[in-house]
Formats: sequence, structure tokens, C-alpha cells
Amino acid sequence: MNDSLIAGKALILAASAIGAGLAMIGGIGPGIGQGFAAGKGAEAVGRQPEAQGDIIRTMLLGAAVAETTGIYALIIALILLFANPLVGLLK
Amino acid sequence: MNDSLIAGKALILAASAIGAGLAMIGGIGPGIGQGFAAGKGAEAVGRQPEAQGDIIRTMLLGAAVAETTGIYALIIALILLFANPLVGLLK
Amino acid sequence: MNDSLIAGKALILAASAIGAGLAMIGGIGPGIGQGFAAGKGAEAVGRQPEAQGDIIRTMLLGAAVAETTGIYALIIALILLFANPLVGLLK
Amino acid sequence: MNDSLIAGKALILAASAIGAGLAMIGGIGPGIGQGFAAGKGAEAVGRQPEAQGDIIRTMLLGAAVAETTGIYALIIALILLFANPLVGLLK
Amino acid sequence: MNDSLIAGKALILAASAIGAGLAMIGGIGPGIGQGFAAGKGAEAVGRQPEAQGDIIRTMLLGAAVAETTGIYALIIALILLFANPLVGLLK
Amino acid sequence: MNDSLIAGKALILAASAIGAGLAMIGGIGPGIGQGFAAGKGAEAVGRQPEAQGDIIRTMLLGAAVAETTGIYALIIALILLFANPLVGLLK
Amino acid sequence: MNDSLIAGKALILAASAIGAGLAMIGGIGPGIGQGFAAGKGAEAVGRQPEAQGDIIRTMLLGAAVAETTGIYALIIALILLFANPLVGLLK
Amino acid sequence: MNDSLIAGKALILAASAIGAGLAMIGGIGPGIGQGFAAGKGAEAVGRQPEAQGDIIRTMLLGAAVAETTGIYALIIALILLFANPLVGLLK
Amino acid sequence: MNDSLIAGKALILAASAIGAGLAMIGGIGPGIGQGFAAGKGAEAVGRQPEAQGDIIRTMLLGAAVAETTGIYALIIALILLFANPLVGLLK
Amino acid sequence: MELLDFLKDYLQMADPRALVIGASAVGAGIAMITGIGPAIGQGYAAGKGTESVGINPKTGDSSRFVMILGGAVAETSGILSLVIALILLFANPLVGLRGMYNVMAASAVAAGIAMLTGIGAGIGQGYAAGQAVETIARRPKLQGQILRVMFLGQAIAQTTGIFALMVALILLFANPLLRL
Ligand code: NA
Ligand code: NA
Ligand code: NA
Ligand code: NA
Ligand code: NA
Ligand code: NA
Ligand code: NA
Ligand code: NA
Ligand code: NA
Ligand code: NA
Repeated sequence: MNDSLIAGKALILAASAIGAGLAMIGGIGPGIGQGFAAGKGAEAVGRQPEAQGDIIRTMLLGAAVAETTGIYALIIALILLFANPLVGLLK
Repeated sequence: MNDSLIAGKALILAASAIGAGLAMIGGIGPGIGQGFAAGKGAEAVGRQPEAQGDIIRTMLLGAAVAETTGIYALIIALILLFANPLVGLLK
Repeated sequence: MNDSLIAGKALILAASAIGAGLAMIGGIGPGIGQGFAAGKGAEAVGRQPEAQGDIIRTMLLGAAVAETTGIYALIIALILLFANPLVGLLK
Repeated sequence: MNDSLIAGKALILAASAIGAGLAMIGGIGPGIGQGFAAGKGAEAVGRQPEAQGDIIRTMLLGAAVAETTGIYALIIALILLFANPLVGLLK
Repeated sequence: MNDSLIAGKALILAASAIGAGLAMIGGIGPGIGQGFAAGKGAEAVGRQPEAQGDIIRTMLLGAAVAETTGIYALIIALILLFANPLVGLLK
Repeated sequence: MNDSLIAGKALILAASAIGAGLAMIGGIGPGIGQGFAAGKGAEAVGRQPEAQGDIIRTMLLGAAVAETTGIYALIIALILLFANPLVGLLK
Repeated sequence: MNDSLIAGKALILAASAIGAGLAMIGGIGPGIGQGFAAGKGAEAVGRQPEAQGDIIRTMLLGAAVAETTGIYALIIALILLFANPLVGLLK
Repeated sequence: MNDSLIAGKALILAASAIGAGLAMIGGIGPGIGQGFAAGKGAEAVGRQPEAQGDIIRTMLLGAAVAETTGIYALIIALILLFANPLVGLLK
Repeated sequence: MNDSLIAGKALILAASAIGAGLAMIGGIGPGIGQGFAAGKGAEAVGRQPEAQGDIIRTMLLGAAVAETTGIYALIIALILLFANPLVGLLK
Repeated sequence: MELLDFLKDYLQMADPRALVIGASAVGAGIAMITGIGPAIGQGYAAGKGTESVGINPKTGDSSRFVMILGGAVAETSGILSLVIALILLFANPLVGLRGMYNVMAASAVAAGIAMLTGIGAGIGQGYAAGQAVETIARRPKLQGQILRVMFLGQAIAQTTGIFALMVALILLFANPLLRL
């Protein structure tokens, strides 16, 4: 492999490391949102302990929906690290 | 392919990795918003367990609307990684 | 095409990839806002199930308005990726 | 056109792509704000369905005001992409 | 114009494009704030429809005050793009 | 003027353009804060229309206090653009 | 190992250090969210000390869900630091 | 050690310093969250001084959970500074 | 010391300065959180002046917990500035 | 990549002091972002002050006084950032120095970045001001007691902002990195 190809691949791989790190910042959202749901869930359970099952089920259902963008970010980061489609485009 | 073309393609592909990572930051929004909806949904179910079906349907409908920009971001990231239209423009 | 033109085009296309990624960060806003609307909508439906139709219509109307800047961001990103007007200016 | 002019124009056009992307981040504001309005509007309609017309009119009026900075951002991005006044200054 | 001057001007103009984009991020504030005002206004109109005129006037007055920094940002961006005082300092 | 001075001045002026853009991000604060005040003002006027004068005076006074840092940012940006004290340091 | 390979590996490893740091920013989310849950939990326990067990269980369950994106971020950072898959791709 | 190795190591160590700094930004989350818990705890103690023990225990338990991502960030920063695994990979 | 070593050290020291600055951003969290605690404390004392001692003790305990990530950030910044372990690794 | 090399060569041609001066412009711009904090906080206080005047019109003067007093404390980090920006622009201690110019440039930017910490104090202190205003409107007789708690809490919320100011001042006036 010549020097120019090495330099090019290195640049793409370096950028992939930074891209993976940036993607994880997206996890701020689910963290805040699900924590809010946890707080509201705890409050609701305190007020209506008899509805505990329904409250927790709703909280978990809503939290699962809120997780999706965190999962998207994780998948993009894992693709950048373990199945990098970009570095192969440099031929 | 000459060195100058290799260097150019490498730069575009490196920037695409970073662009994909940046896009995932957009997922903060749906994460916070849907988590808020989850918390309010859990609270509402605790107060009116008999309206559980209506509450959860409204929560999920609203959360689906809140997901869209997260999906846009995912699509842009996937385009940058798997169907990069930019690198082909360098001829 | 000479080397200097290749290098110039590559720089513009690389910056376009990053610009598209940055634009998607704008999606944070609609995500948070519409999620808030979803939560308030679910709460309101729990309190007045008989006004469910009006509540959901208002929530969706407001959420549609809140989507616009997310759409603007998507359009700018798509222009940068698929109809890049900048790279043609380099002659 | 000599190499130095090509390099200069390329630099300006690349920065314009990034500037356009950065501008779209401004759309976070209207998205959050209008979503808040949507949520409050839905809540209010649930409480006073008979005032629905007035509530929605006020919500939409306020949301229109909240849209302006998103429009400013879009205009700056479109200028950078389609009517770039900077690249012409390099002679 | 010699190469060094061309490169210098290009650097300033490129930075101006990025500066204009950064400035538009300031629009997040008025968007959130005015949206909050819209939501509170809609709520207040729902509660006291008879005070609608006063409520909307107060909302719009407050929103006008909240717009100022968005206008400042727009002006700085427009100066950078259309009346750039910096590039002329390079002689 | 020799090339080294031109390059140095160009660097400073380019950085000033970015500095001016960054400063305007500070405008997020007054926008959010004053919008909150506007919303509370609209709510208060709806509840006590007879105290409207006092309420609006207080809202405007508080908003004036919240404007200051936005003004500081504008002044710094204007200094960077129109009375740049930095470029003269390089002789 | 030749110079070009050393330079390439160094770039990837340097970017990995920055990527690891960026990833940790994602921890903002769980920190805010779980703190909210802690506050709501404390409030709820104060109001219904007899439901303390249920409240704390719900709070901890919700907080565990909110932790996930923080864990994702930690894993990506640890992979970048201790099991870097990118540097091996440069051959 | 040859020049190319020195330059490479310096780049990795420099990036590690920036990575360590970036990681500490993650501490924003626990700071906000635990402060919220502190406020809610103080409020609850004011309302039910007799439940002070339970309230403070719940607040501290929740705050401990909210601290974790701050600790992760600290650990990553300390690894980058004192047990840097990346610089040794450059041989 | 040869030129390459000097250049390398300078790069590490420059990055350490930036790292120290970035680390301090983590202090945003305690500022917001403790201010929230202060506000809730003032509110609680206004409602139950007789519980002032307990309220302030709880507020201070919670605020001390919220300070930790700010202290971590300060320590990392001070290490980067006064006891930089990275620059010694460049031999 | 010859274009980037061209740029690098061009910038290396520049007087190295230009890097420090340019970085100071960026640092000053970054410092001004700090104003987000005080403004959000004071806006919150303004909203609570406005609400309080509606709740208890008789104590309007007191509400406005406490709103401005609490807001003044929240202004601190905005003023400190403005001072750092003005130092960077008009009394820059790094510009006259000789030596590692890239370390000086990084320090100028870092000083601005560090000041961003004040966003937190500004928001937090403004929130405290807002709660105090509202509470005092409801219990005017307790004004002294409530204000004492507000000031105590605001002082605690300022600490990380002070740490950041110290780091910024060290970077500008007593930079230990330049001595290594
Ligand atoms: Na989601
Ligand atoms: Na959406
Ligand atoms: Na909109
Ligand atoms: Na507006
Ligand atoms: Na304003
Ligand atoms: Na102010
Ligand atoms: Na999660
Ligand atoms: Na945690
Ligand atoms: Na802590
Ligand atoms: Na503090």
C-alpha cells in the first residue's frame, strides 16, 4: 500500500473514532427523558400504590420509546468502529 | 487513481464519518421529549386508571410525531455511511 | 481536471458532509417540543376523555407547527448531499 | 483561474456549507417553544373546549412569532448556498 | 492581486461564512422564550376569554422584547455577509 | 506590506469574524428569559387585569435586566467587526 | 514500521482519545434525569412515608433504564481506549 | 526515538489532554440533577420535618445513582492522563 | 533537546490549556443545580420558617453532593496546568 | 492534500503573534456566550416578579426590589466574562510574550472556554432570585429570612464560576504551561 493510501485510510479511521464519540452525545436525550419518567413514576406510585402495576408498565413503555434515538446513536457508533463502510470506499 | 484523487476522496469520507456522528446528536430531542411524555403518561394513568387506553394511545401518537427528527437524523447518517452521494461527485 | 481543482472540490464536498450532520442537530427542538405536547396531550385526555378529539387535534396542529424547523434542517441537509449548489461554483 | 484563486474560492464555499449547517441549529428554539405552546394549547382546549377557537388562535399567533428566528436561520443558510455574496468578493 | 492577498481575503471570507452561521444559533433563545409566552398566552385566554385583548397585547409586547437578541444576531450575520468590514482591512 | 504581515492580519481578521459569530450565541439567554417573563406577564394580566400596569412595568423592568448580557455580546461583536483593537497589535 | 504508517496510527490513536472524551459528554443525560428522579423520590417519600418501599423501587427501576445511554457511552470510550478496532485496520 | 515517532506520540498525548477536558463536561449532568434533588429534599423536609431521615436517605440514594456518569467521566479522564493506553500502541 | 521534541512538547502544552478550559465547563451543572436548591430552600423557609434549620441543613448537604463533579473538573484542570503528566511521557 | 498544505504553509508564513491575537478574538467571542446564564436566570426572576406583582399588588415595590437584587447577583458571571473578553481584546497579557506561541494561543481560547462555566451560576442564581421574589410576595414579613437563604444559596452556586475565573486568570496572567 502506498503512502497516500495509508494517509487517506488513517484520516477516515481517525474521523470514525471522533464520529463514534460524537454519536454518544445523543444519549443525553434518553437519559434526561427516562429520568423524568422515573421521577414521575415514583411520584405516581407514592400517590396511588394500588395502580403501581399500570403506572410502571406505562413508564416502561414510554421509556422504551424514548430509548430509540440512543440505540440509533449506538448502532451508528458500532458501525463506525466495527463495520466501517467508509474505509473500503477508498481504493 | 492518482494521489490527489485519493487524498480528496479520503477527506470526503472522513468528513462523512464526522457528519454521521454529529447527526446522531439530534436524537437528544426525541429522547427528552418522549421521556417527558412517558412521565406524564405514567402520572395520568395513576390518576385515571380507567382512561389508561386513551392516555397511552395519545402518548404513543404524540411520541411518534416527536420521533420524526430522530429518524431524519438517522437517515442522513445512513446515507453518509452507506449511500454517500458526495464521494461520487469527485471525478 | 487538475489537482488543484480536485482538492478544492473535495474540500467543499467534505464540508457539505459536516454541514449536513450539523443541520440535523436542529432536530433537537421539534423532538423536545412535540414530546412536551405529547405529554400534555396524554395528561389532558386522562382528565377530559370526552374532549379527546379536540385535545388530539390541537396537539397535532401545534406539533405540525413545531415540525417546520426540523423540515428546514432536513431540506438543507438534503440539498448539501444531493443537489449541492456550491461545488458547481468552483470552476 | 490560477491555483491560488481556486484554493481561495474552495475555502469560502466549504465554509459556507458548514455555516449553512450551523445556522440550522438555530431551529432548536422554535421547535421547543412551539411544542410547548402545542402542549399548553392542548391542555387548555381540554379544560375549556368552548374557548377552543380563541385558544388555538392565540397559540398560532404566538407560534408564528416564535418562528421568526427559525426563518432568519433558513434565509442565512439559503443565501450561503444559493446567493453566496462572499465568493464574489474574491477577485 | 498577489497570491498572499488572495489567500488572506479567502480566509477572512470563509471565517465570515462560519461566523454568520454561528450567529444564527442565537435564535434558539427567542424561539424557546416566545414559544413559552405563546403557550402561557393560550392558557390564559382559555381561562379568561374576556381578558383576551389584554393577554395577547402583553404576550406580544413581551415577545417583542424577547426578539431583540435574535435581531442582533441576524444583523451581525448580514453584516458579515453583505457589508463585511473585515476584508477591507487587509490591504 | 510583506506577505508575512498580510497572512498574520488575515488570520486575526478571520478569527474576529468567528469571534463575532460566537458572541451572538449569548443571545440565547435573553431570548429564553424574557420569553419566560412574557409568558408569566400574559398569565398575570389574565388573572388580575386591574393590576395590568404594575404587571407590565415589572415584566419590562425584569426583561431590561435580562437584556444586559445580550448587549455585552453585541458590543463585543461590534468591536471585533468595526473597531478591531487586535489587528493593530501586529506591526 | 515506516514513517507514513507511524503518522497514520498516531492520528487514529489521537482521534480515539478525543472520541473517548466526547462520548463521556453523553453522561449529562442520565445525571440530570436520575437527579430528577431522586428529587421526586425524596418528595414522594416525604408525603407517603408508608409507601417508601414502592417509591424507591420505582425510582431505582426508572433510574436503571435512564442509565443505559451512559453505559453505552462508557463502553464506546473503553473500546476506543482498550480494544481499539480502528488502528488495526491500517495495514 | 526518531522524529516521526516523537511527533506521533506528541499528537496522541495532546489529544489525550483535550479528551480529558471534554470528558469532564459530562459532570454537568450530575451537578444539575443532584441540585434538583437537593432542592426537592429541602422542600420536603420543610413540609414533613418528622420524615427528615427518610427524605434525606432517599435523596442521597438517588444522588448516588446520579453520580455514576460523573465518575465514569472522571475515570476516563484519569486513564487518559495517568495510564494512557493509547501512546503505548504506537510502536 | 532537538526541534522535534520542542515542537511536540509545545503541542501537548497547548492542548493541555484547551483541555483545562473545557474541563471547567463541567461546572455549569453545579451552578444550575445548587441555584435550584437555593431557590427551593428560600421558598421552603418562607413556607415553614420554624423548620429553617432543617431546611438549610438539607439544602447544604444536597448542594455539597452536587458540587463534586465541579471539583473533579477543577482537579483535572489543575493537573493539566500544574502537574501535567503527559508532557513527561514524551521522551 | 495540497489545498490544506497550502493553507498550513500560508498560516505558517504569518507572524506567530498573529496566532495569539487571533485566538484572543475567538476567546473573547466564546466568553460572551456565558451571558446565556445570567439572562435565563434573570428572565426567570422577571417572570416570577411579574407573577408576584399580580399575586400581591400591595408589595409590588418589594417584588421589584428583590427581583433586581437577586438578578444583580446572577449578573456576576456575565460581568466576569465581559471583563475577561475586554482583557483579551484591550489588555492582552499574552501578546507581548515570546516563546511557545501555540501554547499562548490555546490559552487565550481556553480562558474564554473556562468562563462558560458561569452559565450555570447565572441560571441557578436567577432561579433562586425568582423563588425568593415569589415567596416574599406571599409572606412579606419573612423577607429578611428568605433573602438570607437566597444569598447563601447563590453564594454556593457561584463557586464553580469562581474556580473557572481562577483558571482563566492563571491561563492569561500566570500561565504555568509557558514555563515548561
Ligand atoms: Na425515541
Ligand atoms: Na417530529
Ligand atoms: Na416551527
Ligand atoms: Na421570534
Ligand atoms: Na431581548
Ligand atoms: Na443581565
Ligand atoms: Na436509557
Ligand atoms: Na447514573
Ligand atoms: Na455530585
Ligand atoms: Na457551587
